[in-house]
Amino acid sequence: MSDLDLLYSDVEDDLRSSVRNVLADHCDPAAVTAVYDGDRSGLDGLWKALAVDLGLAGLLVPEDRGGAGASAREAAVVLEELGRAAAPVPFLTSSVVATVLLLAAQTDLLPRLAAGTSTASLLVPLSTVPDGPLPSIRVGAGGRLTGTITSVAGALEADVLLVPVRTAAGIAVYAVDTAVAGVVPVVSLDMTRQLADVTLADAAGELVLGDAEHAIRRALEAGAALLASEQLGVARWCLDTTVAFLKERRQFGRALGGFQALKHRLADLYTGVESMNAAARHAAAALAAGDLDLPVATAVAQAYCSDLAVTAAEEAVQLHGGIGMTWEYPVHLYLKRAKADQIAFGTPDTHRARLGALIGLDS
Amino acid sequence: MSDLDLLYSDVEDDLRSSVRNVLADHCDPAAVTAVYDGDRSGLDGLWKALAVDLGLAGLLVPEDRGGAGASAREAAVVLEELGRAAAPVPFLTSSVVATVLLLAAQTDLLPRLAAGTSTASLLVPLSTVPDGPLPSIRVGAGGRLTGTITSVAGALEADVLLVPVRTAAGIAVYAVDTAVAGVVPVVSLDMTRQLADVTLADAAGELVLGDAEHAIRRALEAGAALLASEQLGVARWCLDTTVAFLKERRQFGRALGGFQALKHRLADLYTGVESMNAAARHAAAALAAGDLDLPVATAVAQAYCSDLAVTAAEEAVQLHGGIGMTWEYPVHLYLKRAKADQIAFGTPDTHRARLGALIGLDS
Amino acid sequence: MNDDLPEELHRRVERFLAAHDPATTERLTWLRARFDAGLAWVSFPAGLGGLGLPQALQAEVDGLFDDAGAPDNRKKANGIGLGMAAPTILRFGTDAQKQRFLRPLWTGEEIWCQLFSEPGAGSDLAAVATRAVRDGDTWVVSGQKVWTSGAHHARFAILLARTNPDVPKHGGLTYFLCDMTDPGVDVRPLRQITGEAEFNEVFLTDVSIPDSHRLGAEGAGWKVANATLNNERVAIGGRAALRESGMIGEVVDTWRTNPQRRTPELHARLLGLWVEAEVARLTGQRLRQKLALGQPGPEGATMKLTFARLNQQLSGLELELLGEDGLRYSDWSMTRPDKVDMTGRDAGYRYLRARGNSIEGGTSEILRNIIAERLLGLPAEPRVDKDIPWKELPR
Amino acid sequence: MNDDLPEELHRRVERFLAAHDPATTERLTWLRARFDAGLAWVSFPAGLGGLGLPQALQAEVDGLFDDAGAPDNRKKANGIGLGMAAPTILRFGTDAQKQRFLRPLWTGEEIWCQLFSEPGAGSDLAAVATRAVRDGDTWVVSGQKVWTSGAHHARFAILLARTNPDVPKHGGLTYFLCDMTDPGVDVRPLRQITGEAEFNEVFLTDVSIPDSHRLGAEGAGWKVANATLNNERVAIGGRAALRESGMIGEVVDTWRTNPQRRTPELHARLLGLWVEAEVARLTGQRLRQKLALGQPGPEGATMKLTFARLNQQLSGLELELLGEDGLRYSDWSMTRPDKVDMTGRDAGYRYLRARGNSIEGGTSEILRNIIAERLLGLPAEPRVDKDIPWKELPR
Repeated sequence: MSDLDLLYSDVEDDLRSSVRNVLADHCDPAAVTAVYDGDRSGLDGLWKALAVDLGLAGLLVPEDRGGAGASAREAAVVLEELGRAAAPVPFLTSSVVATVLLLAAQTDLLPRLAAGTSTASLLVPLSTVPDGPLPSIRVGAGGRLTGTITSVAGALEADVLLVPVRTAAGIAVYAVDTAVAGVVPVVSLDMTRQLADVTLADAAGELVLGDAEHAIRRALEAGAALLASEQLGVARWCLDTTVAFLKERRQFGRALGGFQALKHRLADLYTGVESMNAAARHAAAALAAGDLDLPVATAVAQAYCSDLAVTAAEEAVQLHGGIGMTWEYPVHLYLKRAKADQIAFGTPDTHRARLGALIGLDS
Repeated sequence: MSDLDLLYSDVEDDLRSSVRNVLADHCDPAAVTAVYDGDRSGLDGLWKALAVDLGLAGLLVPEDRGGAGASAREAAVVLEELGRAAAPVPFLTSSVVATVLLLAAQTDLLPRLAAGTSTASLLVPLSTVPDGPLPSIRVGAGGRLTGTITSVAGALEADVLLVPVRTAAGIAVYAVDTAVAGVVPVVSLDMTRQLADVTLADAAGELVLGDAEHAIRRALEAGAALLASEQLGVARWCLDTTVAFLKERRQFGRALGGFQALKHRLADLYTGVESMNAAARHAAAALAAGDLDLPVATAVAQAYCSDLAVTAAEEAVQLHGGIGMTWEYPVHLYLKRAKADQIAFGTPDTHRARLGALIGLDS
Repeated sequence: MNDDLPEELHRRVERFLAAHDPATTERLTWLRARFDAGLAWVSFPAGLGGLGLPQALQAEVDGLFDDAGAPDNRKKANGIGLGMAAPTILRFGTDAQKQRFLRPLWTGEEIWCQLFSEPGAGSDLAAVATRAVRDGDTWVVSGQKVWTSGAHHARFAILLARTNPDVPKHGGLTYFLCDMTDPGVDVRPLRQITGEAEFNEVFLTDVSIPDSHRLGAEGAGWKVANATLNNERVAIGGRAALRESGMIGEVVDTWRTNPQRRTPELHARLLGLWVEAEVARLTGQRLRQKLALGQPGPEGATMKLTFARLNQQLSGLELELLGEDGLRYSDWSMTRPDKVDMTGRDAGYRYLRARGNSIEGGTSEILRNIIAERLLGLPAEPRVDKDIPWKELPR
Repeated sequence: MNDDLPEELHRRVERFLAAHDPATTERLTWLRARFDAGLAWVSFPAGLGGLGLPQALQAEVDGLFDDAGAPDNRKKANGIGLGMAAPTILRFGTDAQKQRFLRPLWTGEEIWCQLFSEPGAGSDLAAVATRAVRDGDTWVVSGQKVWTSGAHHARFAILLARTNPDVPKHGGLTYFLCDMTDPGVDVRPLRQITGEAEFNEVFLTDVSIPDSHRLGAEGAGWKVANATLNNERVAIGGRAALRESGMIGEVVDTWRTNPQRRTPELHARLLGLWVEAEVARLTGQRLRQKLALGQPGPEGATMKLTFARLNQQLSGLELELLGEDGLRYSDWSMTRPDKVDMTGRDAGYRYLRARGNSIEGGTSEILRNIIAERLLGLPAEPRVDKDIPWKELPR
């Protein structure tokens, strides 16, 4: 456990600017809100601009397999910005989780993901804990797959589903064309990462990885570790937007931001967000370094950042007053994202319990 | 579970005034602080004035057994005032716990306690939970008792120890003259309720009650239920004193009590103390009424009031600034009392866990 | 409990029921008769629906009528009318106003809403900018109101408007009773974070209000509005409750029916909130006992603070407890609910809706100011706008 | 880690150690030689104990000397001298002052204390009332200071006093270096809630301070004092820490050695605090990495806030965890500890002592103001005392 670098490099700062510029052009809050009413027309071109034009889809893929050969540190910066915009794109599900899984396989799917010409999703509920029980689909004669997995993130955007299948030898992963699966959209708490229930009925699948449990868990661990950076982005938006709002909003003849009770709450929130930054950065750095401490770093980051992002969003709603309760103003997008993120990859109490075992603090 | 009366009667208000007057005369904060240095000279006559002159020692004893025939509601009012003064007197240990235990026995000890001519203490650690494990002393030939019980409250003030003794038939209670026991004072976190380690070495005891477990537990339950009122008194003192201090204390050219961040914290504290009042009053009323809901009422009151009294004392220290950290200013007496009270009769988490079983909210 | 009801009142209810069988009497006829018999709100004066009896008897009279199958006077749809408009009209109204408004209000023939908050006047309600200009015997009112519940069903509104911009802001307000059918009133749904539109925005354009619908003196609007708001806060905090009712009941149900999702931490947190909910219930009970003895006060503010915080913590915990199911929502489509049922619908709705509990009817921040200043006597905030004419204030 | 240390510096340390064997050189001789070699605080200028190198190299130089068995320069007893007085003297001192004070300060020959706070000037430090009146080339100082740690060991003090009561309060202060052996200095122990007297009250009666011991310009005391306080906050927040060190380590030990006292709720709470302690450690690490890149700032205030809160929550939890043992204390008698060891003594001491963590060195309330105003740019509190001469302020 050496001291990992928790700051941002110049390259990472540049990457952040690029992502932020694309989001400013292609991810207007009103267009994001419209997805709650099923209208994605305002987001045309967003994913292509990120995945293909900026090359983010292949960020974690080595150059010799068609990607950018960057590390989890860069992916974390991207997720901070995506969280900041509550952007409805499958970066976490396809370019992180599915990609990390496929890094362990020899498959031509990976270059396609890296190029942004294909998008994949691991067929597990979004709430799956990295070391928790894994659902699995049954495999029948001729590799035909049958079963239902609920609340899958990224399935609606995917053209390929990566399906954990329980076999006699353990858990394998098959690739299934989304076109032959029954993908039913779920009315989700966070429609900016809309879930789907996926049913396979004797669907054709192609074996991608045989002894896959370790790879699946590593992919989920990567998802959990980097989700903390998304949560950081969500919280930063909430803090920055609330501070800006309270500097402008006047009541009782004064800017609300000058009232000491609110100042102190914002100071506490700032303190929390700075702490999130350290925790999220540490998890990303541990993942990038292949550090043995990664499970502890992930559990700490998830336990801390999940709750703090929710606190930040709840404070943002409260401190905006009635405006924060309206559909028109975007703060609710972040409340819903933060609350869903709290459950994604395991609730904070699950991560704290997991930590107890990792650090030898038994009940 | 009918709606118990949670207010104070005129009789109770009068009782409160009487107790408060005695405490104003006999329980100066400087004299209380001196007990930390082993000096009790400033408190001469305090217990006699309360126990005998006001007749509080016999409050819970029926008139036909030499007492005042009052109820737990009145005892609760007394404890509020004793908490408010952090008064170092054995009311809770002798006039509540020991007395409730002896109500189940036929013994001439009860009238002596009621008259204030004798003071008793139940020989258990102060931290004993009403339904938790009970320590017990061994009984040898001729009723000779042997063993050690640590951290007993009220033993230093008592001339009679009520000793739970494990016999073949269950738990019995023996009375032992303090003079034949080894009573070693303990340097206690709360010296206003100083503990002692008590060792009996072949000590003569007199059987007071045979099948006594139920009576012991009832006495401890009464102690826990009414401790909430003491905690309420502690918290009220902290709130009132802090509010008064902040109205006077000026910094930055303004009364500190006008700074909104502090106002909001005091508003939250006031809200908490009002809630304590309801919880403590409910436990006292349930005890007085012999209500079947008493265990729930006690667990709720202990879980809530234990923590809130600590919060009130901690806020009082903080909001007094440096002055709150000094030995000279009395707020530390309340911090120590509140923290020790939090552990007395079981910590709040113990009461919450106990509640889970009582209300069918299983883990 | 009927033992506590004075015998004479008990007999009066029985006589009324004997003469007006709820099963056979037409609904409105029955309700009007009950009003005229003084059995509507017994603490109101005779002739105005009451008998001048203690408020404490009301719940029991209602209970007797409920047991007899009495028709409902649209209590839930007319909460603002019954809880806020009626006591304010009773206290500040002219005889003519009381005669005109109280009976159809109580019977539910006329539903009321409240036109107080504005985009620029939320916590700082005295900053309302809606202008009312006198023109002979009428007032011409223009402005924008927000967070109006039930405006699309309401016949009348209690309205706060600025009649004098040349004096400091608290002094230039007047309180009106506004006819919502006036052509200048435009009610538009205000969609909120749950997806639905429980509230409205109300645009007022040259709305005519006769001076006879002014409640209280010109310029006295702030005082009258405060009386209304105190009623709101008591109403919110003052409900009787059973143990484990409301939000805690929902979460306890979820806990009991989802054993596979239980963890030790969630158990500990739920027990902690159970304790707090039970203490809040007892605090409400104690407050009602005080009120019954005629000791009302701003203590209700503490109940509303606690109620909001607990609803929020409990509904937040419920989603964590539900795990995967907590990621799912019922319906985002824009609907217009007739009433708010915090414990209905799904856990996600409860979570989102509960965020408003600490904003609507006085934010928790404003309530803390009230508690600190009125109950603890701490100094008021430094006010920069107290003595400046309203029109000169920066906005 | 030594790879990061520039080779030339590494060789310089080795040469020094070769020439000055710690095992055989007299303690003070060795320390003075190290100072004169520029290896005391490497970021200080040459001639003043340093080499003008980046501050980031200091820890490694110290490590090399520690490994070689170098004598201690009384770091723990002279925290105020090293952490607060020295950087302030370096920044604001005259050449003569730097030459006179820095070397004996660093070697520990002269211990320093701080005379800032007063009974009437705590959070509002600019309200200090201690008067300094010029009399030719000396200043005559009278007043009362509190919360002075180490005053009974100190040879010198940094002192804030009022030199001009006729101007608004921030402008009338001057900063002095005060000789604690002056006959007008009376140091009395200040007993605190732990029973001991870690701090002092210091009464100043006609203390003579030569004008050559004034630090910074007359009337510039507020600016100089702020520089000192910023150093204090960075010092508190900036320590390197190992995982599970400090207060969390104590509580974890208690947990591991008391299996019979474990409950699910306490487990959940301890895990929550473990996470927070680890995140605080990482936040400190990140802050130090920023500082090493020359990006210092008031962010250290967040660390102090967190450190105080965690110490308090952890030590409070520890007493609950100990149960019966938590009811017992070690010793109430009035002692004069040489240093504060928060994790030494018993759990009760830790609990009581930790209450001061959110008061000493800037209350948590003041730190929140600083964060809100300097880091978030929120408006300052309305100030009623900014433009009024100090002598006319109500007190």
